[in-house]
Amino acid sequence: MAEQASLESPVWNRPLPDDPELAAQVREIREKHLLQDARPPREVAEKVLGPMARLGRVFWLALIVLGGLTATWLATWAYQAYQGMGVTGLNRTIMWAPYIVNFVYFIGIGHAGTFISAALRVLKFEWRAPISRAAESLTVFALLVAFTMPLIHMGRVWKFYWMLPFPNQRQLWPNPRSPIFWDMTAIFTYLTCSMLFMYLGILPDIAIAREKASGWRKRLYTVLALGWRGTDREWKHLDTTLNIFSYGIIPVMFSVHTVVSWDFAMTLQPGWNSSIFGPYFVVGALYSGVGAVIIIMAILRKALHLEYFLREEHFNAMGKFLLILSFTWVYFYFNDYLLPWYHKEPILTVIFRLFTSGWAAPLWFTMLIANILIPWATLWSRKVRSSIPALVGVALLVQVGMYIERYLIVAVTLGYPELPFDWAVYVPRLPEILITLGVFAFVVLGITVLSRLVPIIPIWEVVEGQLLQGTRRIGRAIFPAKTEAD
Amino acid sequence: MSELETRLLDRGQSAAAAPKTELPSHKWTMLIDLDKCTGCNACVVACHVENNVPIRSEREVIRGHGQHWIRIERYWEGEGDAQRATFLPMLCQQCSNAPCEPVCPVYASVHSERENLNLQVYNRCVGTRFCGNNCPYRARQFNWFAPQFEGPITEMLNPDVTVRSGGVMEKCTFCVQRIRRVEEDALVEGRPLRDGEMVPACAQTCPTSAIVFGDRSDPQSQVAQRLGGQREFQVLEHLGTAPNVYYLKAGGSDGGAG
Amino acid sequence: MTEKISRRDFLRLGAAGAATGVLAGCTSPRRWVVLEPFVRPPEQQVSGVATWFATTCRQCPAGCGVIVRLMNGRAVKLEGNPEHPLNRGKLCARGQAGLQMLYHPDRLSGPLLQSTRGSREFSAIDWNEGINRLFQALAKAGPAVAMLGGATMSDHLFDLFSKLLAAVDAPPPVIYDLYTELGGYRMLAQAMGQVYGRAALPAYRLAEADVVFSFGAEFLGTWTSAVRYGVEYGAFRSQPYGKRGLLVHFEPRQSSTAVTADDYVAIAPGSEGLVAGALLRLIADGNLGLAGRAESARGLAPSLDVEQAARECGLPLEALQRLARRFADAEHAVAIPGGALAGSSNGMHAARAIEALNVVSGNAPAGVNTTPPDLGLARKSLNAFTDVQSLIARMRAGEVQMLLIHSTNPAYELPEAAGFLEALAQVPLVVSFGAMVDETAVWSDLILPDRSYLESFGYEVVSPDFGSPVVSSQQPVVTPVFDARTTGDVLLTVARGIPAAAAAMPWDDEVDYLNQMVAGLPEAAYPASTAEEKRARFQQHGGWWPAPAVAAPTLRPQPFTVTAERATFDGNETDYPYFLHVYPSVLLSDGRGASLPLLQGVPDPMTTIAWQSWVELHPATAERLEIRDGDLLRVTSPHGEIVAAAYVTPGIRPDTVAIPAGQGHQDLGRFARDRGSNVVQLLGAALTDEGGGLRWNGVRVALARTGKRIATASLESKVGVTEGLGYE
Amino acid sequence: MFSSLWWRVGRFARTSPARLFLLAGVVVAGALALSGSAAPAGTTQPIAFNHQVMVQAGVQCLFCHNDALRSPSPGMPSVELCMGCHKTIGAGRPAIKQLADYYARGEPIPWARVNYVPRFVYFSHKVHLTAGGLNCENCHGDVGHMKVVEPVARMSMGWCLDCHSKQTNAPQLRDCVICHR
Repeated sequence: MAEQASLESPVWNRPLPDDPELAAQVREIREKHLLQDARPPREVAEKVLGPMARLGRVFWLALIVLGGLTATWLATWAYQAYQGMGVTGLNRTIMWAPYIVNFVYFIGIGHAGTFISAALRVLKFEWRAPISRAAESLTVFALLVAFTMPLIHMGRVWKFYWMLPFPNQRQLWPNPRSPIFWDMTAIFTYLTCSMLFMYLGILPDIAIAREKASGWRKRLYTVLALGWRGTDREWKHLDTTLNIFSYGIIPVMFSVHTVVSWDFAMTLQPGWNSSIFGPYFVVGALYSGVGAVIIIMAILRKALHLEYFLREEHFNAMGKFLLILSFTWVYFYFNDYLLPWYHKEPILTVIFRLFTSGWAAPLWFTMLIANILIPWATLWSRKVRSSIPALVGVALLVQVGMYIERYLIVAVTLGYPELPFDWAVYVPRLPEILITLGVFAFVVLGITVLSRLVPIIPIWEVVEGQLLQGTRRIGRAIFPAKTEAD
Repeated sequence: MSELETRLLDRGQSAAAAPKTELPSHKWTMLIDLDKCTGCNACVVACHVENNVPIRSEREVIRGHGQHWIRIERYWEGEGDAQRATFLPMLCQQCSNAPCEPVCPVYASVHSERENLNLQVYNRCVGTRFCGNNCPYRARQFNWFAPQFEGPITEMLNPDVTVRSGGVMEKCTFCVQRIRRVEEDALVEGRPLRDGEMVPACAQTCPTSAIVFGDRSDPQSQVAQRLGGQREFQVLEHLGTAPNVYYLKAGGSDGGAG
Repeated sequence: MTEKISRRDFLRLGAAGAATGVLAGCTSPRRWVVLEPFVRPPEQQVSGVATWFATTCRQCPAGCGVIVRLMNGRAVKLEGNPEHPLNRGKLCARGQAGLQMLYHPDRLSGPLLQSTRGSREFSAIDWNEGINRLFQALAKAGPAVAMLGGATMSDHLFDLFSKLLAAVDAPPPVIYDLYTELGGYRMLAQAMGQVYGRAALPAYRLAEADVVFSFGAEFLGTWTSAVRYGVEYGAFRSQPYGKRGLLVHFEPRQSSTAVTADDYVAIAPGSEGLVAGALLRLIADGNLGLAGRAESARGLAPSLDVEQAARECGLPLEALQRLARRFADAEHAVAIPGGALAGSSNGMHAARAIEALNVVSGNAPAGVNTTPPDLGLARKSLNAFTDVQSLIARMRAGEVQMLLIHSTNPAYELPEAAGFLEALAQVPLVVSFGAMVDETAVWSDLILPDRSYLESFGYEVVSPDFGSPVVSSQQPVVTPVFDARTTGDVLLTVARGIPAAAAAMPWDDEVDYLNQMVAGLPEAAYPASTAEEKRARFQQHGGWWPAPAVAAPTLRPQPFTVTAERATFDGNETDYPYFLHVYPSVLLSDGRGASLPLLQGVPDPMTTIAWQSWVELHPATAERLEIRDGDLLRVTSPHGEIVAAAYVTPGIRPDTVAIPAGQGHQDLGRFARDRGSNVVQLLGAALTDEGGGLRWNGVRVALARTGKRIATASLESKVGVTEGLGYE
Repeated sequence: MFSSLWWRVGRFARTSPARLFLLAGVVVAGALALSGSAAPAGTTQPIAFNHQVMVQAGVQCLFCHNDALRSPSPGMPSVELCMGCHKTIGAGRPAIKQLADYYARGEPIPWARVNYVPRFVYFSHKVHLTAGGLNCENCHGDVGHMKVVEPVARMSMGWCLDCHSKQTNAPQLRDCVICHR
């Protein structure tokens, strides 16, 4: 494909206009927009594949630290499974907390990846091209972690397969009335789709890497490329498949977090059994997810020197996203408080007081500041949106805020059942803390390793995008525009 | 019995088809008269002994892992120095419309259509604790650790009741092992159950007979007779869980002195 | 009976059962599980089918009948004996926990010898040597032998002990323990003696009563026969509509009895007598109530200023007047003396004053008026604290060569001021018969562990009896779990070596003795023709009782005077600002229950605290001293100090703090050791004005924060139950 | 060598994705196949007891397992019961000598279980034999022709349910409370 393009007027050496003023405009456009700033495909590929193979000291250090934390996670899990759930801070009133908080949180950030790549693909936002794969990898690893959480949380994890539908001599099946059953189903579907979606997208790039690489990488890519040769037929199939996935995955994504919200919405626990939980959880998930993607983008940009690909325009756009999602989330969140405040159901009033003036007040206000105050105060300004450190700072705050928000819902609200005799407070103990740290580490570790194994920037999408981009002159001004397809 | 023995003794290969005994189903109901409950804890200890409920150590109790199938909830009524304690024995309410049942992914918490009880099938439980969260009475007890019965104490374990392992949810069963025992006897003797034949450990020992137990579907039974009075109420009735445990309000004071 | 299973088989059975029992649960099946049949099957033993045996509960002195459920030779459940006239099939928490007495992991197997007292270094010896040592010591000591026993000691054992001591011309056993002291058993009996001319423990019939005034008697928790009172209370509450009984309870602290009362009056500590006196006065002066009441009241009412009395008791005069009218108008009104008044200096006065109310309403208590037919059975009579003091004096003077201790724990139960341990040092040989190493056993030289009450024979003449005399039978329900030996047999063996004793105790073992005794009993409620059948039925039915409850002759009260005495307290108000209210824990009673996890681990009804001991404070007190739940407080009395955790509760007077008895053991097994603190250490050895009882309700205390805290092991959510939904 | 294996797999897979999935399928299938559980194996008993001989001698099941009609458990014959006959019958044989020794030592014979249901399953012989109208053979097979008794069925939940589902009052007999408590 690159070859065909290069026959006549290859985009990467289109001459600048002679008029210096216009030339300046074109130059500006080119450095602003990645897709305008076309380079020869080989060079583009090199920009991705080059750093990928160079494993510096920082990488190995990160690998050791994160790997260590991950190992601690697994060890702690083994310890907990051997000793019993009693090693956690859970008690007879609050039987869920730490792991379910993580579960909801990771499902949440799992959302953004597919949202960005699938939804934006459907909406034909070309600029998304360099972001999509990082986002997808976040989805995959976040979901993997989220999937383990209910298992870690189980009293007898070695019997987990009883929750799966398979024919057995007991003549017993899982209970379709239980939200947990649908959790498993939805997450499993979502995980599978996301993995396939990502893998398909990677195929052509793997093939490119295969040609360039040597040694074990060569063998690895040979296997992974599944014999991709880049024939028109293959491209056609790939394109259709990706489209089908993009359309198919979006409803799945919405279903997943709605189903997760049922774990709470379908109970009798005051503060949980609210009909708004479905959409509210979905939006919250996207909110934290987009924030997470911003952070991952920044890290990768630094670690793999992707300044060429990830530019101000991308961070700016993501910033806008974050702001919009923040508005939406706030709308749902306060809906969830307005009604209780209005109808004054006793326990809900207790919980409300607890948040506003009780021992949970510090948490609650931190959450409000991190989720509402700061994003609203900063993200409106382009300066903040386009300065990477600032934006990452905000995104981190959003992570903290959203984690606390889930903590308040799961670990605190649950402490206030109908009968006051049973009220309780949950205090985390070492195992939960270690496991939580471990899973965070695992997600980062996964992305780090993946970014070194496969091109984390979709080369072919970038090149394709660049080929389709051009400029159009109207009077004395030049605008970025699609070139008429040749 | 003799013809039965002959049948068994001739070792006839073709098993005679089972006699068509239609097993009756029951509405087991517990009635707790708060006017008589003195908070003496006899029911609690009796329950522990009958059902092999482990006693948790001080450390565990402090961490909120105390484990009792029936407990005496003590509330305070009134203001200032006029405050008076009241006792509310709390146990699994055996809801007809139980919140714990639909949420269990593996049918460990199931409804027995036959006995109209919430069953907890311990060996099926995987320990998601969803049922425990969803029980507004917090009547379900989780085995945070495997139970420990030290030395010869193992010998007083009731062989009719499963000893639960760690990571399993458990709860009051209305002494289902006793229910089954009397039912099996009745079945073998080919007679209906008698009222008062089935008594759970707590009701059996209650010195003031504050706890009354029986089959509501039998209009002659003591519970059926005593239901529907002025003082009757159910805990958290508004949630629509339709418990099978009924309470009778305490008679109350005539405006006390001092 | 079960004696037919050889111990070995039983243990194997047990072992197999235990193994599977524990592996059971939800673990996967094991192919190697072994089936072990009996070698010789015991009679009425169908594997997998329960067998029941009737015996008597010995967790407290009351003597309820129990039936024990056995599965494959293992006792798995205790239930009340439905035939038994006392408890009628019911049982209390302590009774239910009895099985752990039997299967307690810290029970002693075989006799122990302690080289140096208090060292806790015991060396095991075999039974022959143990019994020999006892015999030689006994022969050597002769009349210089003393015996200290507890009220839960079976009557047959008491008989054997007394016979043995008599044979060596030693003074009779001294029967004393904290439980009966806190219950005021002896004091009340004395009071009854003065009022009705027969010193017996009273039993109040609540079933037909329409008004009950309880003066501190926690008869629904621990007092005398809590189970029977529970049964009575149940009937009392379920009287036909409109006649539902009214219960009024006077106590400085809300006990579970106070909670169930219709009216609870938080009176000042030690003022029970004053209230009763004032009520009498009001009935007399106001000419209240049914015909004749005022007259008889006039004869009894003490001279006192009612208004001042009301002020001292801490309740408004009009309330007092209303209560007086209530009592006088009720046709079947009952007043119950008990609880803390037994330990007050003015206890006897109070008891008389309260009993006077019964005289006024014409309801004499049961138990006193039943004159049981001569059963030819010996029965314990409780001794007063003074008797213990004189015993201690003899010990200190070196007049005691050998001290036998059975089913009481003086080292734990007696206040330090009594000087028991110092005196003990003067005794050359101390023999303990405890089944476990308790505080006293640690200070003894020889331990000959007795069997638990579920493994041994015996009888108990029930007291208090509610109208009809009852002899409750005790029999082994399982083959002994440990290599313990019944003290009865030990004594009989020893007696053979002493001519005088051998003559007085001609039985070859305690079963023989028991059979002789039972043979002498008159006709029982159940048919029994031959002597053989009589014995069998005695054990099968769980005791002896006459067919129809003998109609009680109406008692003639003796002439007696009621005086309004004030209670005196050690410690002045400035240094020791708070009254100390001591009460027996509903679960641990006087501390003997502390060894059982079942009683330790079950939350106390009023505080929902398990495994710990605590000081109950009024919120005002807590606020003044800035105390929160769980703060470790140093509680100081003129006689000693303890450290205990605070529990703030509205259920107590601001001028009073309450501490339950029962915790603070140094020994008594792994479950009791080193938990909480022993309230007895705060008490002095002072006596009550009359009757020579221990004045355990006569101490004031001071509180100070130690700065340390512990986490309270309570089941409740304090925030939830105190603030509840109003939580803001 | 390992890397060359990878190479082959790679080549195998490269030709078409379908083959790779096939590969995966084979692996999964193998795993599932292995996960199936085997039927209980034979058990060695402390004494070489021969049911066949007893039955042919005309001894009925209920003579030794005499609790079966009155108790949930069938009851293992006490050593005394065995000796009742074998004091005289076959006294000389080695197996009987073993028996006699156990009796002399007053030790129970540690028979190994043959038919097993887990401890959390409450099966009542009494009910199945009386109200259930079953015979011993229905579950234990023709013990009369077994020298060494072997289970004829793997007594799993499904096995119980198969029979319970056939009964007229199946819905009630399928209730969990029937076996689990």
